[in-house]
Amino acid sequence: MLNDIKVGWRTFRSIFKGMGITFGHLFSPSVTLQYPEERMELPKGARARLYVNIDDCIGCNLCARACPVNCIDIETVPSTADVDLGVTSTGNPKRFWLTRFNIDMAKCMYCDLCVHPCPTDCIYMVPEYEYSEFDRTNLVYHFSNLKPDMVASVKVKAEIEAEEKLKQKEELARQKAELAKKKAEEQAEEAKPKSDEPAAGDPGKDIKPETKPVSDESDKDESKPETKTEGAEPAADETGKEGIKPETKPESDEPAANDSDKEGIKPEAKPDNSDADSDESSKKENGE
Amino acid sequence: MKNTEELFEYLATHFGEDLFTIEGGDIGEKWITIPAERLKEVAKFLRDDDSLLLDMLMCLSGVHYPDDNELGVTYHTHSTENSHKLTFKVRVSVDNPVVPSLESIWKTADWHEREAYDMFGIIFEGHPNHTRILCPDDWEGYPLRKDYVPQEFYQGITTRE
Amino acid sequence: MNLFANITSLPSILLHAAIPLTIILVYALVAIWGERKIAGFIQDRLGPMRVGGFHGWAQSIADLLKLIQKEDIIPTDASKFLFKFAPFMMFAASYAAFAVIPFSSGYIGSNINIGVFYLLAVTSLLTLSIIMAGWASNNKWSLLGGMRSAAQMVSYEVPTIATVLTVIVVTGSLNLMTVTEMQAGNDTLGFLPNWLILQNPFLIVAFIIFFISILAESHRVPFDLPESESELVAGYQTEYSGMRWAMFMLAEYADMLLLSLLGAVLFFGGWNSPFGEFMSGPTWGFFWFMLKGLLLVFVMMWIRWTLPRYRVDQLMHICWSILIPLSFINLVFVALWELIF
Amino acid sequence: MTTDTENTIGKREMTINMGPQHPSTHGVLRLELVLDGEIINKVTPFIGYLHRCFEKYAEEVKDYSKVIPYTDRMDYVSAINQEHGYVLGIERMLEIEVPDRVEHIRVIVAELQRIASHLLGIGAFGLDLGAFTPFLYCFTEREKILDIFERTTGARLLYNYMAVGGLMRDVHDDFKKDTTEFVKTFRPKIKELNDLLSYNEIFIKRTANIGVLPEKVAINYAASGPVLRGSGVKWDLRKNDPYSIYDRFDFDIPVGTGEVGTLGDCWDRYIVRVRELEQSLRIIEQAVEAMPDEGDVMEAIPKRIRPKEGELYVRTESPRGELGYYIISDKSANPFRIKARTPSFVHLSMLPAISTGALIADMVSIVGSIDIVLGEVDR
Repeated sequence: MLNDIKVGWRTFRSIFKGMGITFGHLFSPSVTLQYPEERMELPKGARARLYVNIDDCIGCNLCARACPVNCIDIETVPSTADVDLGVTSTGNPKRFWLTRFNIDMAKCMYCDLCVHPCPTDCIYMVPEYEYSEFDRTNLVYHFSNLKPDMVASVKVKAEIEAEEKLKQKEELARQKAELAKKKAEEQAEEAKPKSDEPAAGDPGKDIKPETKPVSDESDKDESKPETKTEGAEPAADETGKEGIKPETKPESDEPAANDSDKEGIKPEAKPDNSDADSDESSKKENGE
Repeated sequence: MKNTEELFEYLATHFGEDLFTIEGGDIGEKWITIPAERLKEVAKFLRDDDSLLLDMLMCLSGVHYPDDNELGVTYHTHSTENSHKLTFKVRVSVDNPVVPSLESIWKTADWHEREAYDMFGIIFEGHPNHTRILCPDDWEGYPLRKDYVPQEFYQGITTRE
Repeated sequence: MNLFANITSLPSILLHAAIPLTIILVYALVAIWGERKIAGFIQDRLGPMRVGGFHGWAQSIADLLKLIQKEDIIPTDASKFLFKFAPFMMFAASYAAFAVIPFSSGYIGSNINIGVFYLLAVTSLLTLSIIMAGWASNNKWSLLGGMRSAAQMVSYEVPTIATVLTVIVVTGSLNLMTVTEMQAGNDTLGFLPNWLILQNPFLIVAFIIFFISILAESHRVPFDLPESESELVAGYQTEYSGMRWAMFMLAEYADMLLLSLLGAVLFFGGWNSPFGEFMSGPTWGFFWFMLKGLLLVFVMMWIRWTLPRYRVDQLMHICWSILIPLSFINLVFVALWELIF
Repeated sequence: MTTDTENTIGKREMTINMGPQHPSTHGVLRLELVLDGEIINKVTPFIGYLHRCFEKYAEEVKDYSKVIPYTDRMDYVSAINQEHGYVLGIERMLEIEVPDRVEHIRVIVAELQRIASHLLGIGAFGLDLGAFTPFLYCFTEREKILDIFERTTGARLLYNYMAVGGLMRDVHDDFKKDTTEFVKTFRPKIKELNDLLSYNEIFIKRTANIGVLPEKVAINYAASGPVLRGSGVKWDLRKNDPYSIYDRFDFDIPVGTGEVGTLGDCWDRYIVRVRELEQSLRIIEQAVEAMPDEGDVMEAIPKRIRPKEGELYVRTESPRGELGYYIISDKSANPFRIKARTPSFVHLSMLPAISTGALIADMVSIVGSIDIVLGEVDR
């Protein structure tokens, strides 16, 4: 019985001490934030939503490749020689039309891996967290600002350009082949068989000039639109790094939805909800 | 506090030179591969021998080696008393992947072995409750094998688009 | 035996029935909102702020409206009648007991001379309705919850009755009105109001035991085993939804008020004002009485948001091997004290 | 009368499913309890409800650094410690030296995350036993830590803050000020928590002598972290197998002593976590002072991660116990196999051993005391 009384006394003491603490908290100020009236402003570097400053984008596709969930979808068309696309704010020359630049914010996991490799720092995260939608397709943000007809004309021009380049290349290859044959005959006459064949890298491998910048990320200054030129990497890792070759996607049937180019400081990249027509959504001030 | 070489020598003296071979990649730890038949006996010795006392099985992981068509189990053990570590492996062929269960020696092996069975299809004979642990019981195939292709449907739900 | 002799006084019966009902309903709405506010402030947050403007005063009315339009689900092969009847019986039990509570010198439901005895008899119906609810909803969890709460309530009625007995030993009468009248005036030790708790030191011990057991009686933490959400999901209330569940909540709060008011009457001088003659009278009496009752209710809520809860067997151990022997020993001491002084 | 009916009449057992939606099982875990009245005869945990194939994905991804956001999602309550383990493993494989400033920031951020994770563990444990208010006091403190994380890493729960060889971004400018201020305001709160919950007699009655885990069984089940230390084994990887720069700081390891009940009961595991809060504060204070100000956190990040052939088992002390990564690399950019050895998986396998014969209400406190997170169990 004595033990029970001792336990009872300890119980009362600890209960009263606990109640003292909670009574103290009765008057301490509350930490609640009344949401719609008092908002929580996110700090500067908060990772809340992706935003792409499309004018600075050179279509290098490093962000699409770095994304673990592949939620960035870019379609680029090489710009033809006659058109000069100008230079990005960081001095990189722009050589591609960005016919489609979609980021599916529903799939994005805010891991910030796409922001680091970007040579022109045009993709970054904006501390804005009120962008929920009723329809999930609205969360697919279209950042490219080319109108559908512009996209079509650019593609046609690019096709023509590509054929010309192809013809030139074949001609070049033929000449080289003849040269090599002549040289081979001369050597045959000297009855000393030459052992080496013509150097590797025969040009016929790639028909369409792939829009592949030199894949050395750190090389910031220029992105030669030549075919893939590998550094000293052994071919073995070819598949490893080139896994997602961003060559032009098969023509997707729906015309690239354009709009939602964003001027002004506050990025309002509000997608139009239907892919079919692309009128400006109400928030944009600069109608067509 | 012995380092791994001394441990291997100590084991070699005890079990004879030919029992296992010491291997290791360019980086990381060295390990020994023990044939499956003598695994239980060696494991018991590792735990009970008073100069080893490897009483904690840190991690038991199944591995699939597609190129030489084998399934392996890696055991990482360490001793809380003399805090040294030992890694040993067992390799079995894919078509009869039977490995003696070490559940009676280290209790933690119970769930790890069930997970290895669930993910790789390694059969642990002598395991008290040899069922799948993560995937549903009627799931076909062993997900973590390199050549694994998920089944088309699972009870009406498409599991591969 | 003319049943309808006092048919003419039907309206007055209805009036007498309506007064405690309005008190309970108004109190229940305020108490539910109050509990959420107190819980909020104790936990450094605000509690309901939105509904109805300032500090969300209309929150519980909104809840009531929500619960009314909820679908009325009765589990399959539950025994329909018992399932439907349990919540109403529970509310009826505590509502009936309000008849003998002396709200103020001017008003008491029925001034019967076996007031306390009637009150304790009627409240034991609660246990019955909880078992009924637990068994009728045909669900393992509610069965377990029902069993537990039945055991708890039956065992905690014993210390409640024992402590009430100690007070009756002092007052000598079961009629709550006379009990309150005995505690009028304030001349104990000069200025103190002569409430019963100040008359006899052992009555303080009796009050502590009484308070603990009414906590257990009305399923409040640390004794809220039956519907301890973390173990039995929601105890006997698991299968109830909508208005039936609201009835359970109402019954729980009514029971809480009833037992606090009983405590106020027995120990803190009912409707007597603490300053003797000053501010006393029928209306002031009602104010003081409700104030004491609500103060006890506040302490119950305060305890709820501070303490963890006991396990079933610990709860029984406390009741049977500590509270009951202590309350009977206390009875002896109170009687001795009365004898000497 | 066949024997069958005889034993059923004698043993009126009832099988109940606790979970997977049960409010007190910390996530999607199903416990099948075979009850004889209130007493539990047999417990069988069923897991796999939150299995997201972390190990399969780690092999599919094209790059070691792309696995890091997925290590966060295993034990989402202590994401930084999961990254810390993985990143240390890869750095040890590539034999990269990380600048001192990065090491210090990593230790501070890891210890802050340990406090936040323990606060959730302690709060949820109290909540299971009915104490609602300490849960909210713990969360108010936890929010302060999450604010610091938000200003530093940009995210509140899953940070992807550590990169192989450094950090994704440097700390925000008044990081030191915020951290020291947090340490100052948090210390008295631990004492308040102790008064309100730890030494509350009802709490002690609910947790003492329940779910006793003897030392031998704990080691055999490879328990680790507060669960092992609760049983009196002085084993903390930060001291016994020091990684990163933990050997530069002096802090001691709280161990269960059987103060209120027997050694290794629920209360001991709980009080070890509460006392670890104090030790983490000490580490943070020393690390904040010793943190060098200059040094770029991103200089040692390699452009392409391609470790040499080999395998490695790296283990770190996450708030729940020993978190190990067994990484096998076959010289290509893809990881060949990454096995994550998570403490909650091991602690949950111990549940049947320590809870037979307990009551249902004890089952809740046992599950609460081993503080499991289902994301980590199912991976």
